[in-house]
Amino acid sequence: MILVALIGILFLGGVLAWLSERLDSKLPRVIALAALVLDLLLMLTLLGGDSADGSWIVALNVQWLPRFGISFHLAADGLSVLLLLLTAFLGIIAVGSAWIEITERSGFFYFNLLWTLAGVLGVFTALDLFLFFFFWEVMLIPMYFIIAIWGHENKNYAAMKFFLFTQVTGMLMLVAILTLAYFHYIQFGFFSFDYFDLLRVTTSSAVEMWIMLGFFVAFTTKLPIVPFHSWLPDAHSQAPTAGSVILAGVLLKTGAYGLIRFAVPLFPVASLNFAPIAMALAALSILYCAKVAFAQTDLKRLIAYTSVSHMGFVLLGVYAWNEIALQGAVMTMLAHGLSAAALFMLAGSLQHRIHTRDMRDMGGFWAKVPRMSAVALFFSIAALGMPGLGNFIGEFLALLGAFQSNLPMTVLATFGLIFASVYSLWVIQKIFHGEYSNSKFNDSHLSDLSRRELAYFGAMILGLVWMGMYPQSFLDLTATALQGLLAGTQELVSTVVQN
Amino acid sequence: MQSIPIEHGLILAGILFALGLVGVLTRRNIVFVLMSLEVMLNASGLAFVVASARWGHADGQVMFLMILTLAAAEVAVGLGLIIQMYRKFKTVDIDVLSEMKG
Amino acid sequence: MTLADLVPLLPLLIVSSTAVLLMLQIGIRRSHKVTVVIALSGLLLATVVAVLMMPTMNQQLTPLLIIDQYSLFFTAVCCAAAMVIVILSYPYLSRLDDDKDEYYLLLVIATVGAIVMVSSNHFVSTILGLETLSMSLYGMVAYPLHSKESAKYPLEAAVKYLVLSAVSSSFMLFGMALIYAQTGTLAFSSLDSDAAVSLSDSYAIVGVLLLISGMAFKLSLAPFHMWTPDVYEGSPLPATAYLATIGKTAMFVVLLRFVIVTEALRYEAVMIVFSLIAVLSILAGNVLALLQNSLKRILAYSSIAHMGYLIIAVIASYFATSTISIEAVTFYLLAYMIMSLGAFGVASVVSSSEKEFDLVSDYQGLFWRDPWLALIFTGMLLSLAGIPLTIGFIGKFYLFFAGVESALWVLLLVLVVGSGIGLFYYLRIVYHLLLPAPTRPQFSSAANENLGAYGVLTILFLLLLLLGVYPARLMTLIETVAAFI
Amino acid sequence: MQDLIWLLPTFPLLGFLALVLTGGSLPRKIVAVIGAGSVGLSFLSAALIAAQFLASGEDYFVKEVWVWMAIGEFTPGFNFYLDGLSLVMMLIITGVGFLIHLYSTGFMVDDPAYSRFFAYMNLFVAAMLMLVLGDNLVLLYLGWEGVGLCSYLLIGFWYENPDNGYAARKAFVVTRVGDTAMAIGLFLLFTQLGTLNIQDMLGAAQQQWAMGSPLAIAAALLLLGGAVGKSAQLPLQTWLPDAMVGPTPISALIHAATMVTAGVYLVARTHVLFELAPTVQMLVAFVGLATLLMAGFTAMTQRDIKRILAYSTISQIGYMFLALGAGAWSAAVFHLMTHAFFKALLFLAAGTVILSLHHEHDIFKMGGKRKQLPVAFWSFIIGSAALAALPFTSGFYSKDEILLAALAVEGPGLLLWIGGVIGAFFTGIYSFRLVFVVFFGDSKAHHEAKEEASLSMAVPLIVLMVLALLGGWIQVPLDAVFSQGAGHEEEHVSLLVHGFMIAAPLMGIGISYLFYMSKVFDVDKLMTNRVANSLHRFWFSGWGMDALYQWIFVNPFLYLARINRSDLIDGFYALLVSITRTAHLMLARTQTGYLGWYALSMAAGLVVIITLGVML
Repeated sequence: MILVALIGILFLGGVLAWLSERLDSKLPRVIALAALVLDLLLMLTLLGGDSADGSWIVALNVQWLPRFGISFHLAADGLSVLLLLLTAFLGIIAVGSAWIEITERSGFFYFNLLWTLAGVLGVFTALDLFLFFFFWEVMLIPMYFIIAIWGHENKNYAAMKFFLFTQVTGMLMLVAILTLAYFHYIQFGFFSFDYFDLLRVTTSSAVEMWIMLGFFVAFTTKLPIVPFHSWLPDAHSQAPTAGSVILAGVLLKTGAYGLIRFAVPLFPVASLNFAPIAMALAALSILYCAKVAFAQTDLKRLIAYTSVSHMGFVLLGVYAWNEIALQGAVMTMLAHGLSAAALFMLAGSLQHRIHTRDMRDMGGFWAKVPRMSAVALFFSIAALGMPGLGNFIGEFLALLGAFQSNLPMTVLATFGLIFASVYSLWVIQKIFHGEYSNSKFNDSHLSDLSRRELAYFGAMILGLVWMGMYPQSFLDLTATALQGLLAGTQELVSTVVQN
Repeated sequence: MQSIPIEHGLILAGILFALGLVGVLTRRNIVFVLMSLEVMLNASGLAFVVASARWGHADGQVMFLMILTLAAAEVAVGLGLIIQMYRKFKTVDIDVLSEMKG
Repeated sequence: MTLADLVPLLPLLIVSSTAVLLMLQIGIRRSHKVTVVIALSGLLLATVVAVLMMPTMNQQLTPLLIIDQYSLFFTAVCCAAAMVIVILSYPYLSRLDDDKDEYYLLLVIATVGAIVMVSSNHFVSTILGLETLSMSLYGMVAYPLHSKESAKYPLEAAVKYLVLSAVSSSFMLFGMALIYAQTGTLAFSSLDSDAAVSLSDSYAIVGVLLLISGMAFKLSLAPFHMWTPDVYEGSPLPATAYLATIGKTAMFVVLLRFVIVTEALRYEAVMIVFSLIAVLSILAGNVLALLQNSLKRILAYSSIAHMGYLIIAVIASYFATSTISIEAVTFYLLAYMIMSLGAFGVASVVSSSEKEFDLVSDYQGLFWRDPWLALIFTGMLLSLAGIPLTIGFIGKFYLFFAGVESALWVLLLVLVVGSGIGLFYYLRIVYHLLLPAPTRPQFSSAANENLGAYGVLTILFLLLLLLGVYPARLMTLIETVAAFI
Repeated sequence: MQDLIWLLPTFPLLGFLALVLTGGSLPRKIVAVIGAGSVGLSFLSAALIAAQFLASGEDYFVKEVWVWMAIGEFTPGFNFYLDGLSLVMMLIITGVGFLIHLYSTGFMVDDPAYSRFFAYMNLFVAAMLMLVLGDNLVLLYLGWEGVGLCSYLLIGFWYENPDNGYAARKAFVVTRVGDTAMAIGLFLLFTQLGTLNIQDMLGAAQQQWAMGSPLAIAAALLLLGGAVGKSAQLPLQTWLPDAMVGPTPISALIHAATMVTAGVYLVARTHVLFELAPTVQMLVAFVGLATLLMAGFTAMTQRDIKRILAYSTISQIGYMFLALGAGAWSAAVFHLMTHAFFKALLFLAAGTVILSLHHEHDIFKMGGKRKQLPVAFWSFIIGSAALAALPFTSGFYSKDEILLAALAVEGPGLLLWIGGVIGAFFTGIYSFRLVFVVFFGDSKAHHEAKEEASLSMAVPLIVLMVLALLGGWIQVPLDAVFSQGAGHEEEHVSLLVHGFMIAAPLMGIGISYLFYMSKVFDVDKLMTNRVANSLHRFWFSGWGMDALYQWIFVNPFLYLARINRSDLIDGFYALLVSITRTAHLMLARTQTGYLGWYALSMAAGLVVIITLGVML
């Protein structure tokens, strides 16, 4: 029930926020913040409940559409809980970043923000594939609105591109889901979209591969991975800051979650056979996007490309499919969630101050805004995988695990560390070092970070350091869940191998 | 008595039908277009009659009567529209009715 | 023919007598209000009766009509839709400087035709219903002909519609003639697989194809789709709505019955033609709508595509073991009715017979000027695009499931591509709604003037959401209903 | 006391946090106290711990603080491992580090970003201590990257000048290349041996890997990659000379005394692996040899005082690698220590000179500083003597051991030894060339020099002078660490050998005297000779390595980046879009609006369908 509450609070809060705008334009942001904090508190009650046998902390399962054996089945294990927490945390951060940036139509803005997050929460907890798909789609429309209404100069194009990419690949996934459900019908004689029922379906390897690809394409488009990545730079560069935060911090993670929860466990054999290609794609997008990122002049585009590059480590870790690699993937999701979000917020606050994202116009800001520069330095360092910070843990574990299953691709991917240092330091050099000159922009509003900004950047810095210095607290949370997934696939693979 | 094989009747109907269709395609004058329509409708009527002759029951002929009324109605409405059209455009060339396109 | 035989006909009789009543009323004393009230009450009564009869009724009434749950279901749906359109027409016509009453008369008669069609399983009743429907539609399309500054080009639309649909009728008739000549029967039921004579040999198959072509025209399926945008654009908005919803639905029910009962898809030729039509319609429809600026034309083209989607389910019905594909068609027809009624409704609420607001740019910033109306509009468009939380998504889900069940992978791929393209133009409209409002808006919010229309749109919107989130009830109903076809 | 070993990195870390969080709002006095004081504290505790450890007579000591991450058998922790080797390293780091901090309080006194400087410095000391005290390779890697980061930050400390930024990035990226190799090495070690705890790993390696097994070779090679990067050995040495743009104390602390010798530490720490891979060990020796010769040649030609010292650092570390290659682990570490003393001394002295000349770096614009800067002068004399390994200086003993060890190597021993001696000869030349040019001759200083530096700068110099002189007698407690290491028992080498080793640097000094002091030979006349000239330019450019890398790696990368700025893959989707668009325009043209045409289309459709039907 608590899960329903979590989602419901956000849906309701969204509506309230929208209506409250009539009373006072400052009210919506307060309501949004309240709803998210309430959610976060509720989630904290889920912590520590992870039962040792890898089963589910909380679950709710009621009939929904009996004609197709569809049920309203929500459940959360350690993995879900961790991602729920990330979502709520970043949601709060996003509200913070929109606090003064969003002035017009704030009601509708927070409505969309909360509904997107509600959809994400649903994705992280749905255990009925129809329900999962339902939420998967639900989160898109509000995100489209956020980009299309509050975006920057080229918002229509960006929003449309975002929507088309995710929606079309989503339909492919729908076909895959339905095919899987139909095979379940053939095999067991009744319709069901329930995760656990579908886990039992066994099909011919060719069919399994095709269905798996359906999922894979949808998830890797969301992740995103080369060659399905090209919506991301546009979406990010056009979205308002809060939008970028949610997009980079949370929405991308739904793709990774989908891979871990559905794509591999449902189709272990196909995934096993497909792993080399997937890992090759991962290495490709790590290197390719790192290179493209280096070439960018638009700060937000650059960060967007680095996101794609980092998500490559996640894909690598997932398809290595051993505990170390999976933990690495999850840690990367968390750490990147924070670091990328923070970088986008920095880019946003810069744009908010000097109304440009073009790095060619910038330089020498350290002298003007030392605090902001220090924060930016910290997060770029985190992004290039400095040990002691979360990103390192994630990427190191992912690579360490992947090394055991696919040596050449892992070695290739490891070179990404070099590229990462190249672009991260380039950003620092271009914007914060060098001679300061305000010839290209009006710096009358170029002030250093405010208390509010310092507060949420500080929170994120603490988060990253925590992840980097004592990741155990996160690893323990997900351990049982991941081990359960691993065990499940192992026995499935073994049975298939016997047959 | 030697009855006409059904194919002949149908072929005749088919030819009429084709003629009517060609008429609709080629004619610019809307009056002729309506007449061609009549031809097409009656061609199918003929086909029905022929068929009912083959099976020796009345369904086909009932159908033909229906087609007659139907055609009459079509033409009635059609003529009404033609009058309106002539009022508006002072012509009965259907090609003036091409303001909506694309 | 005893009196008891009239009971199943009640809905039909009620609607027809409503028409008679309207004539009398017009003869006695013209009054827009009264006319509307009579029409509404008649249709409402018919709907209720149909719904009440539904659970028990299943009766072949004369060779011509089959009154079963399926036909009654669609009778109810059509009458309800007709009511909606009546309510929408009232404000639209209110400014028309001409007699308004005959319009409702035509509308009711058209509904009679529709009812006949949905309960027909015999060529004669098909033609009868079809022509009743079409004849009245000619009238409705051309209705604002006399008004000083008639909105668009009703005359042009009417002429085009009349000529072309007459051509298509003659296709159908000739086709029927050939089938009759081959098989000696005009009833669907006696053409099925275990009938003495097969459709496949010699000219009967040509007949079937002719018949299908005729039907394809009425459903504006490619390559018989060209009339659609022009007629939609030219007709007054409520008439367009009628044409797009009831006209299409009634025809599709006939098509479905014909195909299912006669199992026409046995024949490779028919199968191939259907597949071809489906693919062409989906692609042509969506591509043509891509950069349109006229709302009506966009909806026209999109209707082409939607009919194409439905054909996929029809094809699926042949391979399927379960009735899901039939349910898919049924559900999607209903869904399509709701969403296109809503879409046209929004347009007609802000328009009137003098001035129609048809350009996408007319609606710029509606979201900030009339949020509620804009929200309804957005809902309808997203539903047409098949986005969750709306009935359109459940419909798409049905279609996909039907396709998967029958393993029509190619068609499914086309469906995906088509919907992908479709997203673009629906979102394009939505985007215009979201833009900042222009300084001098084209039209002012009309909420206060025509509450009725707003109310009915609201109901449609709520239905859209309700059936999009919890369609379980409707699903079971449709499941039972679909068993009768 | 030993249990408090975690205090060592903690003090500087706290200092760092204090300085960062206050964000330069503190007065300089307090900043100085925090900055130098924190390191001083950790030096004190280090000294105490060292005393206690040596007294206890244990071989090693482990302090587990907390488990970092534990996944299956992968359980690296924040554990500190203390043995002779890490003891020496930690004393050098904290001791020399403290002196340099002290010096910096004076040197940086009029720099605006005073507290940022000390923040970075403290962070560096903390990271460096993690590096040498970590008991597992992951923790070592943490320190490893940490020092790299600090070196980047401090090289680019004066960020207004883009060149500094470039040098800093170059340093970081080039070392990152090595680090990446090292990371892969870690993956390999863990995958094969199932642990990254250094001692366990070494033990497992000895049991599982035969002598010269390919895995051992691979692992050793990958670790060597990391070491070569950090320690600026061929082929990754190019970053160090550019790194000299940073403030001089940085060059002393990071790029002379501590960080650049981390590579030596790594190899010594994992020497077991190298013993298992003799070929790689030999490679290490030759890398060292090649580097020390190359750097020696280059150093002779430089004009920038700090670049000269930088190249001399490279070549001295070359000696250490030579020692490592020769299996003389303790000799390498010993030289590491003495080098830390005298090279820090030289850099700091150079710092005073530069400061007194308002950041003038060109030695030929200096001269006659003997009178003005007595402290600096004596520092240079002693430092250069130790650098050139003149007898009785600390450098003499360490280098002596190295060369003997090199000679003792079977096979190419003699070759290595000759190379080493030649290197020593060059060392003599360039070190005293510097002394002669800067401190003797007539003063070419156009601007009047500042007076001798403040006390806070003088004291460290004096301390380091003592160490550089007498450091040779310190006994490094390494026997326990390298017990099984090829401890070369003192086999009798002929006096001739010793003679050569003593003579070589002296000859070098003599030659540089003839050139730069008595001007018997004229450098400029030599330069007129085309061969000599081109040689000079070749050496001056550091053997053209920079240009080479620019040409092989940098330019292609930039080119690729430039041509693909707007993501080619995106082009594919753009193509799809334009296809659909054209399709729309073409189809839209079929909607002519002419009734006849529509009817025709219907007829055509009918014909097609029927023919289709009849065909089938």
